[in-house]
Amino acid sequence: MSRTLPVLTVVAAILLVWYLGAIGMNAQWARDQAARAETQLTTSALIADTLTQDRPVLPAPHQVAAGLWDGIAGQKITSKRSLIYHAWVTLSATLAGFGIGSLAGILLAVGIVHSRAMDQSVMPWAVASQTVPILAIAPMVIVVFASAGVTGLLPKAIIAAWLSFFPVLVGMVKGLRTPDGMQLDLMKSWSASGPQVFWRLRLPSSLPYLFASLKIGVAAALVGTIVGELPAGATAGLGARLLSGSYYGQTVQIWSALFTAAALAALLVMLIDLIQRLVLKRMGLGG
Amino acid sequence: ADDLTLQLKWVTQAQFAGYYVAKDKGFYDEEDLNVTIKAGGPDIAPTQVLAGGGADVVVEWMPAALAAREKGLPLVNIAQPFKSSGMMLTCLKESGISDPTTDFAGKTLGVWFAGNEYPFLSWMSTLGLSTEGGEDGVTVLKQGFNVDPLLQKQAACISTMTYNEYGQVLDAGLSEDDLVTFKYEDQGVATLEDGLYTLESTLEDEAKVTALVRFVRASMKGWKYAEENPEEAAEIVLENDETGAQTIEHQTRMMGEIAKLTAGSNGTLDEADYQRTVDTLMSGGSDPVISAVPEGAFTHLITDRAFD
Amino acid sequence: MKAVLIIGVWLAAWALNIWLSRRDTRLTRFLVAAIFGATILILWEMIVRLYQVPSVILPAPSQIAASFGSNLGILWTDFVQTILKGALTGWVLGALAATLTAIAVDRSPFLQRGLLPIGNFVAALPIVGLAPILVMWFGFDWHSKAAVVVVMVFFPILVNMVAGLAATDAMQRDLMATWAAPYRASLWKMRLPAAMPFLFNGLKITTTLALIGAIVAEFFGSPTKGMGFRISTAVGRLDLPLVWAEICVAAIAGSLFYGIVALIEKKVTFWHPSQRNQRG
Amino acid sequence: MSAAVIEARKISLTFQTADGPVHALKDVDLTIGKGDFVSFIGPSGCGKTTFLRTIAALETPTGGELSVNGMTPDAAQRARAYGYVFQAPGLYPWRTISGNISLPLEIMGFSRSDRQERIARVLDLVDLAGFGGKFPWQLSGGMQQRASIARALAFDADILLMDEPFGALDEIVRDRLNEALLTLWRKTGKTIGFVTHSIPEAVYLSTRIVVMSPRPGRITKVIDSPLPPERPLDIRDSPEFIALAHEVREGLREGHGDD
Amino acid sequence: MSAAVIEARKISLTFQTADGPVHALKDVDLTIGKGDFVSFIGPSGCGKTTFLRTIAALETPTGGELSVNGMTPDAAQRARAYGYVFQAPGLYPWRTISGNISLPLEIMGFSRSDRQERIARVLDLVDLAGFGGKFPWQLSGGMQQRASIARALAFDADILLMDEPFGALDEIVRDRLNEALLTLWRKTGKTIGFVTHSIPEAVYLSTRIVVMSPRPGRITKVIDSPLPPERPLDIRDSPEFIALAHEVREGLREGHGDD
Ligand SMILES: Nc1ncnc2c1ncn2[C@@H]1O[C@H](COP(=O)(O)OP(=O)(O)OP(=O)(O)O)[C@@H](O)[C@H]1O
Ligand SMILES: Nc1ncnc2c1ncn2[C@@H]1O[C@H](COP(=O)(O)OP(=O)(O)OP(=O)(O)O)[C@@H](O)[C@H]1O
Ligand SMILES: Cc1ncc(C[n+]2csc(CCO)c2C)c(N)n1
Ligand SMILES: [Mg+2]
Ligand SMILES: [Mg+2]
Repeated sequence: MSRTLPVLTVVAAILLVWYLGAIGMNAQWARDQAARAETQLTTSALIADTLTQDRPVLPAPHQVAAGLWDGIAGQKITSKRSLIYHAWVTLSATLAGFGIGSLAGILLAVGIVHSRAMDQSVMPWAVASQTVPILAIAPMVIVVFASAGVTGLLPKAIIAAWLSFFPVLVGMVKGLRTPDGMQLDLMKSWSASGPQVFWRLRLPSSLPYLFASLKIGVAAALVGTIVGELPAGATAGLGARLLSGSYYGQTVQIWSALFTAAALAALLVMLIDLIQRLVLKRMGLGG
Repeated sequence: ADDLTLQLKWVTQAQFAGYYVAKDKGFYDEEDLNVTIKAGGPDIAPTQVLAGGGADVVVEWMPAALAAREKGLPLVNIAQPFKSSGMMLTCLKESGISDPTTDFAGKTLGVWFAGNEYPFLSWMSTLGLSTEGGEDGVTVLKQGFNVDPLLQKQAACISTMTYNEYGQVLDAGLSEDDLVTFKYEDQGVATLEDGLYTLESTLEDEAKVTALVRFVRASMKGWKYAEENPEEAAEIVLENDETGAQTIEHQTRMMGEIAKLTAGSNGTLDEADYQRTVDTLMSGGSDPVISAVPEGAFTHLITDRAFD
Repeated sequence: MKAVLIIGVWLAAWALNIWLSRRDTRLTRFLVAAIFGATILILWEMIVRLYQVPSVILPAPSQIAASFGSNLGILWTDFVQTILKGALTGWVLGALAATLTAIAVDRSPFLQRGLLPIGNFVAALPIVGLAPILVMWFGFDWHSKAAVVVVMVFFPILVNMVAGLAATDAMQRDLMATWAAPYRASLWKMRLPAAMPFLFNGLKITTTLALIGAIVAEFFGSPTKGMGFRISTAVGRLDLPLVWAEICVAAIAGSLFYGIVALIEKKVTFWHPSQRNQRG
Repeated sequence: MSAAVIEARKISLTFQTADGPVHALKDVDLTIGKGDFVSFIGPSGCGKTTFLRTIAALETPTGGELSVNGMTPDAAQRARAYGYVFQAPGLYPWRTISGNISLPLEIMGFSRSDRQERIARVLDLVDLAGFGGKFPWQLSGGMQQRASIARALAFDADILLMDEPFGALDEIVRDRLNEALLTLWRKTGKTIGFVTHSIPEAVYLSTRIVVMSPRPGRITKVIDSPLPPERPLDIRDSPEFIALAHEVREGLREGHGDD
Repeated sequence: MSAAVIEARKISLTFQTADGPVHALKDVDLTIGKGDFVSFIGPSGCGKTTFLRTIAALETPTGGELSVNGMTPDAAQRARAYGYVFQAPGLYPWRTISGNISLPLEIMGFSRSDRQERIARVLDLVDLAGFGGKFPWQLSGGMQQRASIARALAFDADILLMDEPFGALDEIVRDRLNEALLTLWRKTGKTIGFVTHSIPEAVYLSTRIVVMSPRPGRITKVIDSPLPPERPLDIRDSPEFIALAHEVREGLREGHGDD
């Protein structure tokens, strides 16, 4: 059984539910308007109205599609109305944050695997650090960084880094610890030095874990960036788009930004997946 | 040229047209200033930005500024481009509210927080209404970014600005006949909005002071230009909006409403308005917004020198 | 000079930790973590005091503690509103829904092929973006926060649970076949128990997600209580120590929440190799 | 040889894999009578496991005819005609030993009291009385494997299919279990199909030894054992035993291609 | 017996575990001479692996004295005095067969050309010439195990320590590797310590067989083999072989407690 048919079926089912939902959720407004205008709506007029409102509670799929199309293809990509422009703003901060976060995660993991003191002190607090609602204090973080002269892309990137370092840290610690006793003993029986064990055994064995957690990390970084943009007065980016859409009650704009963000996330994950395949294949681990 | 950073209270819109016009029309350049305008957002507290050194001047509402001053952050009003308050409470007629003194009890009211709740709290305490809900009080809903709570009937009334949210309510399809509005001005609880504030320490620096003098002069020139050319001002605002979400219709209308609020101010703070604001804030029964008469919370130093 | 003092304290604490970690007993392991945390607090306090950082930017731990102590009532109300009502309800509902869906997906290869690729797409969606929409749908009280949490935790748990239900090895499944076991029996007696470690993995990951979701959703509308509400209001009022006290509550609640789930996991999956330290 | 319990006629099985078809079994003919103890021996990949799984209806042959107890393998599976023991014990780690033995009984709907009685009996049979309350991972490999045999015995199927059940155990434990299995077989008269890699084990246990060869998997030799049913362990030093082992080894070598 | 290569005097090793101390070895005395092929046999848990690991300085004895090539085990490890082969091949999946063999050579700092020459030589020795470019998972289990032996041979240590190297392979492959190992040993004159569970394997390969018993692990019997160095596979049907196997089995049974 191939994937196409099931996926299409499920997509069709989702679209159906979505349309029904749009009709149901937007009907109240259509009826209220009719009542205010003291007219009666036929069922078909009601349905037609629910699917074409300017400020629907839930925009219909074709409205979102139109919004997406207009945002992506209907504008010059340098235009502030272009979703591609905003996606690019978000993407650059995401990548910067993801870079910082994964590097920090990897370095910490290396430290943790090699130093018992680091293992015992850092690990519990790394877990606790993730319970800090960074997303909730994102605006403050941005102000604090601004007061230290750090503005622009970097504060967002730091929030993104905060969210992405943890999965990378956990995955990498696990990965660096995968070599079993036998493999380590072999190294020992050859009197291998610490760096030799690291570069020739631990690092290669950890790569599959690293890639798996990089995928989680990059998605987390994207969420971090968007939230960093969201309430904190960023003027561009998908988060700002989401916010201004929400501020002006333009649900279609919110959903278009949301879908663009999801597509961006999917793209990033796919990209890492591709790199993973290439690397692991070269290493002979792809078979 | 002297560098100056201005932190706005909210996102780029015609509410701040004067500053954008001054920048675009080169009024700041004429004064040999290099002004950076930072847009705000729902959870940006301009006072905090100022304290952190992220800006030299901020646009802030006086209640928040005075409250921050009492908290130990020495904000000083250096100019007041807005003469009147644009804040009001917009209610659905069907909720049966017609008189604030009798009809609010037991209702849900939408309010902005993050430093914007002070005028509302003052008003409620003048009315003697608790904000903790219940039969005799009002239930307060922290209003999000938009007017949905009213459209979805989650609240009987929501906070709106004459120049922005009220228009959005109308845009959404409600007509003026469906609504009842209560302007803070009319209720006698108006407080000063959009003033320019800086830190006391900034005013001790003569170089900064002269820069601020030029800044205020150029900004007021911008405001007056905007009042006279609302369409052009709206377009300038639109060009400066990086989210690309604003529309020209909306901004033009907003500019029209804003002009009504800036009219009558040449930038100098009217001490009577100041006194009324302080009185309103201190009248708040058991829980006033400020508890002591502020000292040195404004100065005419800048405006005097600017408009000589 | 100030920097030397700060670095000195840090080095001293680190040396103490290295020395302690060599002992490696239960007590020292706890001590090492505690000393690490305490060092961070001390360094923070020192930096704030020595460099006179304004408290509207970064309050000192001592100020935060004082604010914590004097605002216990507020903190408790917010905790109940956000964590107990918003996060916990949403988490439980989300986990239940995800588990049931996972069973349906496991049962039907059609769904598995159709739903999972889409699930992966949705899982990558920045769910917080849904918060304004859900607040619009479910009202401004905790119900909308719970809804945000349901959506946030659903896919991580679903993905884990589907993997868990498939985690039985071929031999275990073949055994069931040799006994001609009907689906229900193999579900209850093999797949569900085998899936427990995976389910708990998902449950643990989502504890922090649940907190974050509930707090962030409050930015898009809330009654006048709740941790997200308090944080944004207090920032506006420049009451930063209160903001940090709320952050502390969130961190403590998050760690506790995680710890309790981990404890239940230990009880339920006692048989899993990761839980039985090296025996057998 | 008594009545046929398992009858295979020209059984073939081809797996379709990404690298093309794999002919795991080709034209396998075999009849196993009631009470036989039949060992399958052959190099890795010759189809021993596949053949056993085919009997158990875990695989479906692509050609030929197979009957178990006069039924199709599927029907025999539904009739719970056999117990199956894998190389690894395959105990469910979240159930105690008793719980594991109880599992197929629960599925087959035995009453609670019946279950308890059967569990006690089979635990006794495999010499594990007293260990019912332990979890699998608290026992040694040999004990786990005995528990898994107990589980296959608990519901009293006539046929016992065992795929290298003792492959992972050390020689001495293996000797013991071999002895115990032989005793059990004599006591119960079950029909046993037994896959092994060990020539001595095959010779020691079986009434018939089936030698297989790979690519494609087929039967190259079927050797009937002249040894008596009663077999003390040191029968393995007897000349008959050694001769038989030699014959099996020769049979293996003939069929064995290159590694 | 020639010059002592490994000398153990009253070696004891106790593991401290959560459930109290485990006496893995107690008062083990043994001398292994140059060129000896010594097999260790005994029930599971008797300390065979532990003893081999102690020689390799992978464990430190808690009592007694041990010298390898006249040095402490630690010094011998640093002098790269031995190659170690585990039960599983333990090849690194991200390196080819040549890459795997090359790994210890890289670590020990052999030059590139020297490495290539050695790799070619040992691949030849274990009959894997032409497979150097393959990845481990592209080879059968027996070939993988041969590669891991090649890896242990590549740096020409005098001593070869092997812990159940053929335990996971089928009988026929095992026979072949046993033959090959014997040839290799005769050709190179290495000293070999070899842990096994299989009595025939121990008897077939060794010049001396060390029988161990558990709790605490100690040596119960050391049997010198009367078999000649040249041993065709069918020597296993000879009366000497069978007698020797019998002796080992008896030795094992004596030492064996309850399971
Ligand atoms: N599910 C499957 N798909 C494809 N090929 C398979 C499958 N199962 C087994 N084979 C192939 O069929 C052949 C016979 O396998 P089988 O497992 O029956 O051998 P075996 O005799 O049991 O070997 P061993 O002694 O290693 O257990 C092998 O070549 C194997 O690779
Ligand atoms: N690292 C360790 N910690 C604690 N106990 C250990 C450790 N390693 C081995 N033991 C114990 O020491 C004893 C001897 O173990 P060892 O592995 O040497 O046995 P063995 O003879 O190699 O057994 P097998 O044939 O199963 O490989 C066993 O009881 C084992 O449980
Ligand atoms: C979440 C949030 N909502 C409203 C305001 C209040 N506010 C201050 S200026 C301004 C512009 C009016 O159009 C508004 C709405 C706020 N600060 N934060
Ligand atoms: Mg098999
Ligand atoms: Mg061992």
